[in-house]
Parts: sequence; structure tokens; C-alpha cells
Amino acid sequence: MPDKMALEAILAALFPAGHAVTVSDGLITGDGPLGAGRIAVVGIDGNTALGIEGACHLAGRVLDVVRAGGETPILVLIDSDSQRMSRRDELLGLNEYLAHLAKALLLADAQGHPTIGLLYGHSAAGAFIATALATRVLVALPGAHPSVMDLPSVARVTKLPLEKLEEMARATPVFAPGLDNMVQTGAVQAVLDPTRPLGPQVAALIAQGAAADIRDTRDALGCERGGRPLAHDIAARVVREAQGA
Amino acid sequence: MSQWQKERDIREARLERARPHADGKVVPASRVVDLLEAILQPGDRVCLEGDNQKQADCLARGLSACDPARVHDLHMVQSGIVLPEHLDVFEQGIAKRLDYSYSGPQGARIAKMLYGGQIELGAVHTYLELFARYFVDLTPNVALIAGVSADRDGNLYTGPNTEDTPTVVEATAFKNGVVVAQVNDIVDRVPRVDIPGDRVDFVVEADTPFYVEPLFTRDPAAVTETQILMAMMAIKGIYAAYGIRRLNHGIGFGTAAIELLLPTYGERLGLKGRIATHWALNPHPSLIPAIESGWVKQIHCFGSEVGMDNYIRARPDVFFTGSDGSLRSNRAFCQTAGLYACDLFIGSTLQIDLQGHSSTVTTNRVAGFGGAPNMGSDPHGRRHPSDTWMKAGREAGGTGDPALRRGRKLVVQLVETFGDKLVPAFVERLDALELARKLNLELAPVMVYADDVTHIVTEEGIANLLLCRTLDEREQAIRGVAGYTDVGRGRDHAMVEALRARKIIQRPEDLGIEPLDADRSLLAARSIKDLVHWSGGLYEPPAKFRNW
Amino acid sequence: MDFKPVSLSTSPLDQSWYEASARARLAGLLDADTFQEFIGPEQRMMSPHLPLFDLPRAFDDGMIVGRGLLEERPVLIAAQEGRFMGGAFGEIHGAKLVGLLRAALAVKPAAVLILFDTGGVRLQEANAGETAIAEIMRAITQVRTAGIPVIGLIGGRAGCYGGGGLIAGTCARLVISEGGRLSVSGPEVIETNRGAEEFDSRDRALVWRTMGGKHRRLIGAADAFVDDTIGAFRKAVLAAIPAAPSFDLATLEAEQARLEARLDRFGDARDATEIWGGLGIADPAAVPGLTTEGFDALLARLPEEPHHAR
Amino acid sequence: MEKLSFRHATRTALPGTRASAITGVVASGNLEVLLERNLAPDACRVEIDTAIAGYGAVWAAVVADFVARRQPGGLTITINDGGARPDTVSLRLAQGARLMEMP
Repeated sequence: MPDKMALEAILAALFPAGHAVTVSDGLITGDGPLGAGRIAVVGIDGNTALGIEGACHLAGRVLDVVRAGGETPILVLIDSDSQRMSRRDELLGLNEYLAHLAKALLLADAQGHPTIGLLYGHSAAGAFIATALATRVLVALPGAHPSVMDLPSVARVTKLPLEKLEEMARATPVFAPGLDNMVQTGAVQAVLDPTRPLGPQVAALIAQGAAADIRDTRDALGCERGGRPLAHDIAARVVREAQGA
Repeated sequence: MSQWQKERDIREARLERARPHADGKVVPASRVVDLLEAILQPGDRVCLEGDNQKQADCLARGLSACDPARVHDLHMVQSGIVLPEHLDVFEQGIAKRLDYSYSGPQGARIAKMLYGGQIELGAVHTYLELFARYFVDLTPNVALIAGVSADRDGNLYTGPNTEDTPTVVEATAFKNGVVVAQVNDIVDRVPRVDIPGDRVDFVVEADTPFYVEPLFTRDPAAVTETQILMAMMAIKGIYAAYGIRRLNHGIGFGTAAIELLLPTYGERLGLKGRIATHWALNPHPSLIPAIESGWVKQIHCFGSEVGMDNYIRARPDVFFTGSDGSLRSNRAFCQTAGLYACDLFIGSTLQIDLQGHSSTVTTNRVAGFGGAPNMGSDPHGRRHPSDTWMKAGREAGGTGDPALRRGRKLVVQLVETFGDKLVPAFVERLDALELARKLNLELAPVMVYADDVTHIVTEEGIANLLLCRTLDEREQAIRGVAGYTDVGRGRDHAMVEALRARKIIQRPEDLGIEPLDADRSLLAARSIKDLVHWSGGLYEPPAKFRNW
Repeated sequence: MDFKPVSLSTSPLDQSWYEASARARLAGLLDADTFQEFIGPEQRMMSPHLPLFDLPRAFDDGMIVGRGLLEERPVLIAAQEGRFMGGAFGEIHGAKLVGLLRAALAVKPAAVLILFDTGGVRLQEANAGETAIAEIMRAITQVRTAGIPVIGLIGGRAGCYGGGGLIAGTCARLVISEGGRLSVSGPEVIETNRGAEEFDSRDRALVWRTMGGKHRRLIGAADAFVDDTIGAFRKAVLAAIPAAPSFDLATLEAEQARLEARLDRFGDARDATEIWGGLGIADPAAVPGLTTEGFDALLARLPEEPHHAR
Repeated sequence: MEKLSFRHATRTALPGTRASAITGVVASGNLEVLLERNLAPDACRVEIDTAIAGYGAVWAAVVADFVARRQPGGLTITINDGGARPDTVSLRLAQGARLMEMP
């Protein structure tokens, strides 16, 4: 597996002319120049777990962009752990905070702010859903390693030996961790080429996203790529049956 | 000159050695080990109170911390082997020989230690048997008991979980033994005197309140449709048919289902006041709806149950309570009541063989049976008649003058044909026999003997063994309710149908019960919370049973 | 604690939501005999992945979707069966809900109802389940943007955990009962990762006061607290539909303010009872024991108006 | 997992006109039963997918008893089993038959 790219290197590649992106407590916020305008940046760095404060803070920044109007795109950079697992976070309603962050990103997208997720390290579970998976287009850099569930945990719950799971993981992408598998399920649309300038690649995604309608194409991609053989068809069948007599 | 007071002299010597560790009778928890090492002598018979529920855990920790060089070769005589320390003392060489009754949680470890020769086993008793032997040949030299509080004179309040304490103290204190009690609190005045202070030599203020396991709490949420069907059959086919008023229940989900069906299904059958009025029973939370609906006249208890204290306190017409208002239980008396004064025992088991012997032991667990065999046996010493007892006696047949024919106690096994993981409850041969062979026991550990059991209730039907006249009939009656187990599928279909015609076997439809009506909506309470509501907020379930 | 007589009714509306199957909940919640299922069990659209793990499958993959009437108004409805694989999201399970939400944009029902009963992602199909959850959340915001209320109902055995908790947080209104628990990481997960000192999952009273229906209602994470009966859920859903907020900047800004205020006020709280006390409840320890009536009365007496923006 | 299949001839058709019904839930110790009226009135087919292998003889007996008692002619019965005990299987089959007999 290639090493993950460091955030500084990514930012430098994205914004050769400089940027106003900062990292504090693992939370990325700020913006940088993109074409004639600016692009807002939010995210999580350093394999940081996403808790209630972090989610609240990032959502606030996203809503700032929406409130300002215009069509400022939002780039979501992700190298996170899972959601923070603690009694306090749950006591105070972590599900609301994570859902709120996702909703803020979805609202931004719906109101004309293209949202691009760029996964460059780890991400998992609720943190993944609340950030990268809530963007219009999710792409990754080589070295990214999302995992919904790591294999030792799967082994513990299913009581299957780890070796057997590793063997099964090679045959089916549906449960095993890793970037390739998330690409195959359609969750990650594309893997960027780190040897080419990142700025233009991101700009192209924004242009492509802005032109497309708002339909979610992930299940169609998952079907094409074989990672989710049935989801697209099942969803379409439900729509057909609901529209039937 | 003959010596007639050797035991008393020894007792005085023990007390003399112990006194430096006590302030009067009071001993701090930190001095327990010193106290026990002073009192105990090698080879002593010791009752370390381990009851079905409450545990003298502080004293158990103390005993297991004694120096085996000073305290060794003890002979433990106690009803319950419950705490790890109860067996640690054998591993450490502090104790050597064991006579006991019941060992639920430690059953597997006991088996291992028996195989390994670390424990020299006297016998596995029923409760009453062991209590009886306390007064004959297993009298403790030292009793280490548990209570809620004591005053400085040693007057002891046992609290609602009196259980074995009066029996143990009676045998020890009046036969030159030494009694040490652990209590949660030393108080100026105990709420009531359960054990007078002149029978208690030392009181230890325990570091933590003694441990009690909520053994009798069955969450109604876990009662299945099959258990409800069996409960319907038991109520209609046995309780109503024999008019059973005086009874004891086991602690399984099947009997909990019966308790929860009394105010609903039982009410519908018009049975209120005609059945299930007088009980020898622990305060089962699942009986609350029946009590609140006016079904229950009175209940005498072996012990208490966690969370039931306030409820019991508020229902003195039903429960036995002391002048302070709290429950007075007593295992020896309640076992006796269950044996002689109840017309029915109904409980569950893990294995039943083709004759009807049943056992809960498996080849790697030696759990013992506690009180079930006392309840689940026909007392030949009984002389008073009741309609139920006489009817059962008539069904059992016999010859000669009817006035010379004894009645029969109903002993009912309520079993689902398959247990967890599809393990069959009906077997050709009990695992108990294999265990006896491996351990070289003269007597296989049988819970209820075939000649005591009168009915078997499964989801397939009721087998009335009283009406069987030959061993062959009996075997087919058992096979005939054994469902799809190998034993059940091995039945002689023609003979089973013939037994059904004679009502030796009754199917749900023969009793007018539609299995599809066996629904959880029949339960008077479907959750622990419902029980709390039934109790008017008096029942306070332990944390692990809450979902709010 | 508070108490009331236990109902011995056998009417379907009086049956326990917690105990009922997903199908029984659907049947009881909707007008009688109006439920029509999409991709019904006879179509046998079962998980293609569970056989790899040697696990049994269900004809509906634990997710039942369809349409029906609620007080004669058409609704689309989905119900998770919490007893099958813990109600977890797998490929088909998730895709059925995705399809239902997309269908809502086309058929414009009076509401979409989601009957949650889930432990989160089905780990045997984790990538598909996780992605489906993201698709569902996106679709919910689109349905809400179209002016169709999406109402979540939580009161099942499995609770509403993991990604299910995030989906619930995306709904316009949530109805919850005492049995319902709403959270991301479950108690066992936190205990496994952080130890029993952080969260003793066997302390059920702790579990309920941290994640249970009353706490969620009190802090504003759910909008209605109801008795554990199908009839009570039905009544609450009928009340929730007209009250559902739209999905726009104003709503999310209000939610932002609500969540920030919660952090400010209660960020240092160690236990739910501290929060309840801070809300002006005189006897926080008594809250778990309150009946629904007692709890409603308590809510009515609280000094501040509930704040439901979501 | 183990697949089992049984075919039986019945004396009569199961009353009622419902085309299909489902009862039960696949869970540990539980099962779901799907009943469909799509065979000749004197035929019944039972297809089982069970989590616990090795109980073919027990299943055969349970199904044979059910067929003898309820005469489910015309039905295809498909079962997803999570390791239910035979009494639970019998109960679900009976519940399913009753659902199919409802108007």
C-alpha cells in the first residue's frame, strides 16, 4: 500500500499560490484560491476521532459558506478515525452532531455549493458518513484506507478465523476494509493521480459536479464496478413498484 | 474420672484465643483472618454460610486468606458452594472434606476438583438432609454466618434473607460450637432479634454488604409462546383438574409463565380462589400480578429476593413478616412446608429418562439439587388428607380398603422437549450415571426419582404417570410427550394413541387448548417494568433487569 | 417510581411496540389492511452475501418497505426487523430504503415513515451498508427539501445505533419510547474500546439514562416521548407530520445554535441527571421511574420551550 | 447451512383463497415461514434453509406431522431457519396455515 500523502503536501499541491487553511485539534478549516474565486476547506487530519465539538465546529463553517451565498465550492479533506467512542459524546447526542454536519454538507450541495470529498488517510464508521460520504463527489488519493470495520473486529463478532476472513475479503469487496473496496461499492468515485497537479483535478470534479443533476449515482457505480451487485436494481425496483398501480 | 465437658473446654479455649482480636464481641473486618486463625483448629467441621442466596462473603474471603500451616484439613458442611472462595479453601489446603447441597455457579469447578482429588466428597445432600445431619453427625464446630445488622451484644437481625441462619446457629451454638457473624452494620438496636445474642460469639462489621444473587427474577420479556402453551396446559390439565391450592414452584421460565397466566387465563377459566392460594415459595416477582389480583392467600418463603423487600413489607397479609415489618424467611421450615404441606411441586429439569428419573447434572458439572428433591418427592410421613392428595392416590391405584390407601403428592416436571442448542431433554440414559461412574459414586445424582414423579408436561402434552399400570405403559407415556427427540420419535404410535384414549396422555386439543392461542398477550406482565407497575412501584428490580 | 395499571388489552393498538415484529408494527400503525409491500417476501430478494458467512437469510432482508394509508392519507413506510441480524443495514436492506425515499420524490406522499430497529451497519456487508446509509441520508434531505416530512420512530429491541442514529438525526421529526435507545456507539462498543470504567454496559439504568427515550426527549434529540404501544406511536406520528420543519438554511442554523448551546451548557456534565437538573428538573433521579403521563407533565412544567430544529 | 426439501401428497386442499402469507422472523432459535398457494390442490412442497445441519430426520418428522394434521394441499412452504426447535417450527407452520385459511 502506498504511503498516505501528508496534509501539507496536499495543500501545497492544491494551492501552489498559498492558502488560508489551518489545522487545530485535528480539525481543518479555511480556504484557498481556485480559479477566479475561492474554495472553502473543512476536514479532519491526523487520524482524529470525530466528536461532538469537532462536528459542531465543522458544521458551523459549512453553514457560514452557505449563508454567504454564491457558489463557493467546499472541499472536505479527510484523514480521521471513527466517531469518538465515549460516554460523554453519546450522552450529549453525538448522533445529532454527526447528522447535523452531514446535513450541512448536503444542504450546501443542494444550494449550489459543489462539495468534494478528498479522502487521503483513514476514515471509518460514523465519522466517514458525516464527512466524506456526505459530499457530492468523493475521491481519494492513493494511500487512503477507509474501513467501515476492521477485520479483527469482524472476526470477533462473526467468530470466523482471521485467515478465513482475509481469504473471503479477496473474493468479495462488500465487507473488507480498504480503498479498492470502497471504490468498487461506488462510495469513492475516483482515485486521483498524485503525480499530476491536484488543483486542476479538483477543479475538473467541481465542473463535472456542477453540471450533473443532483441524483446520487453511487449505487449505479457500485453495480458497474461489481462491489454492490444488487443495490441499484433493488432501489430502482422499489421506485417502479411505488409508481405502479 | 470421666470427662463430660471436653467440648465446652475446647470452646472456652477458642474464645480465649480469639478475645484479643475483639472489642467485646465486635471484630473489625481487618482482623477477620486473625480471628479465624485463633478460633479454628485443624480438622474442624465448619459451616461457612453459603446459602442459596445470601453469602457470608467477608468471612469467606477471610477464611481463604488464613495460613494453611495453622488452619488446615477443615471439613466444610454448608448448603451452598457459590463463591469462588468456597473452593479456593480446598485448593489452598485449608479445607479437605466437603458435604454440601447445591452449587450452581461453581458446579463445573467442583467437578474438576473432585476428579483431581482436591476435594474429599462426603455427599451431595438435599437441604433438609444436610440440615438434619447438622443435628446428628455433621454438627459444625464453627459457624461463619451472615446477617444485616447486630448490636454489640451479638443480637442479630438477619434481614429478609434469613434462609439457613437459624438452623446453622441452632446446631452450632447449642453444641459447644463457636458462632461468628458478619453484618453490614453494628447498630445500637437491631430492628428485630432473629438470633439472640447469647448464641453469637463474635460479630464482624463487614467491609461491604453481603452479596445476594437475584436468583428468582424471571424477566417476563423472555417468556416464549411454547412456555405459555405449557403453562396453559398445566393450569387447565393439572391445577384445575386436581384443584391445587397448596403448592411450590420451581424457578424456571415455565413456572414463571404459570404465575403470569393466573390473572388472565386462570381468571378466564374461573379458577380464582380455587387454585394456587397457599404457597411455599420465594418471593418471585412474577407472582406479583397474581397477588395483586387477589389470587394468593399466603406465602412462606425460603429466602427473599432482591428488590422485593418493600413490596413484601406492604403485603403482610400475604407474607410472613416480623415485628419490624420485614420478611421473615426460613429455609428449613419452608422446605418442610414444601415437603409435607404442599399438594404439588412443579419444576423443570435438564434430562428425563425412559422411566421418568430426572437430573440436572451433566458429565462436567456437579451442581447438586438444593431443595428440589425435598419438594419433588412424595412424603411417606404425610397423614393429613386433601382432595388433591386423595384424588392422586386413587389414580395411582392399589388394592385393599380405600381407607388404608395413602394419597399422593403431585410432582410435575415441566420440560420443553429440546433445550438450548437443540439438546434433547428426553434421553435413554441420564448423564448422571456416567458422572457417577467417573467419580465412583455409589448413588447417581438424581433430582427427582421416577417413583416420585406423577406428571410430565411438555409442549406436546401431559403424561399422567399415576395412571400407568405397567413399566411399558410408563415408557410409552413418556415417549408420547417427548416430541421430536429421539426418544419421542421412538414411540409406539398405536400404544400412544391407546394411552391418549385413557387420558394418560392429553394433547392440547384434548384439553380444549388451541396452541395458536398461546400468545404473549396472555401474560399479565410482559416486562419487568409491568411488574413494577403491578406492584404500585413497590418492587425495585436490580439494575441488570431494568430497561429504563 | 410512578405507576399505573398494567393493561391486559388484546387490541392490536395496545400491543407493545418493543415486542411487536416489524410487520405487526406496520400493520398496526397504518389504517387497517392498507399496507402494500414493495418487493415482498415472495420475490425472495435475499442477501447475496450472507451465505458466504454461512448465515441464514431473510426473504425481506430485514427491511420491509411499502405504502399505506394513515388517516386515509397516503404515506410511504419502511420498517426494520431488529431481530434479524440486529436490524443491521446490508446491501438489499439499505437499498430498499434508498428506493423508497427516491420513490417519495416521484409519488409525493403525505409523509415518509421510518420505523428504526437497528444496531447499525451489518458487518458482513459493511461497505454496502455504510454506503447505503450515506445514500439514505442524502435522499432524506432531498425528500424533505421537496416538502415531504420524513418521520422516524424509535422503540424497538435493537434501538437505533450506528449509522441508524445518523439517519435518525436526518429525519424531520422523531418519536421515541422508553424502550428506544438512540446513539451512535452502543454501550458494548464503548466498553470494548474504552473499558468498563468508561461505560459499564451491564448497568442498564446507566444505558437508558444516557441513550434512552426520556433523555433524548429532554435534550431535544427526539420530539415526542410515547408509551410503548403501537397506538401511541400512531397518535404521535399523526401529530408530528404537520409539525415537520422544512430542510433549509434557517432550520440548520437553528440546529447549529441548538447544538452549540447544548455544548456550552452541558459540555461538562458527567451524567444525564446533571443535565436534567440543569434543565430545571427538581428531582432528576425520579425521571426514569416516571410514567409517560408523569413525564409529559414534567415537560410541560419545564421553564424553557423545547427546541426541535433538525 | 443445510438445504432440505420435502414433497407430500395431501387428501385435500388447504381452505381459503389467500395467495401468500409470511410469519415469523429469522433469528437465533427462530424461523420465518413463507406460504404460497401455487401447487395442485393435493400437493405440498416444503423447502428449508436451516442454520443447523444434521437434523434432517427431525425436520422430516415435523413436516410429515404438519401435513397430516393441517392438510396444506396446494401450498409451497419455504422456510428460512435460524436454528429453531421443533416445537417452534410446528407452531410457525400452524400459524402460517391459519393465516392462509383467513378470508
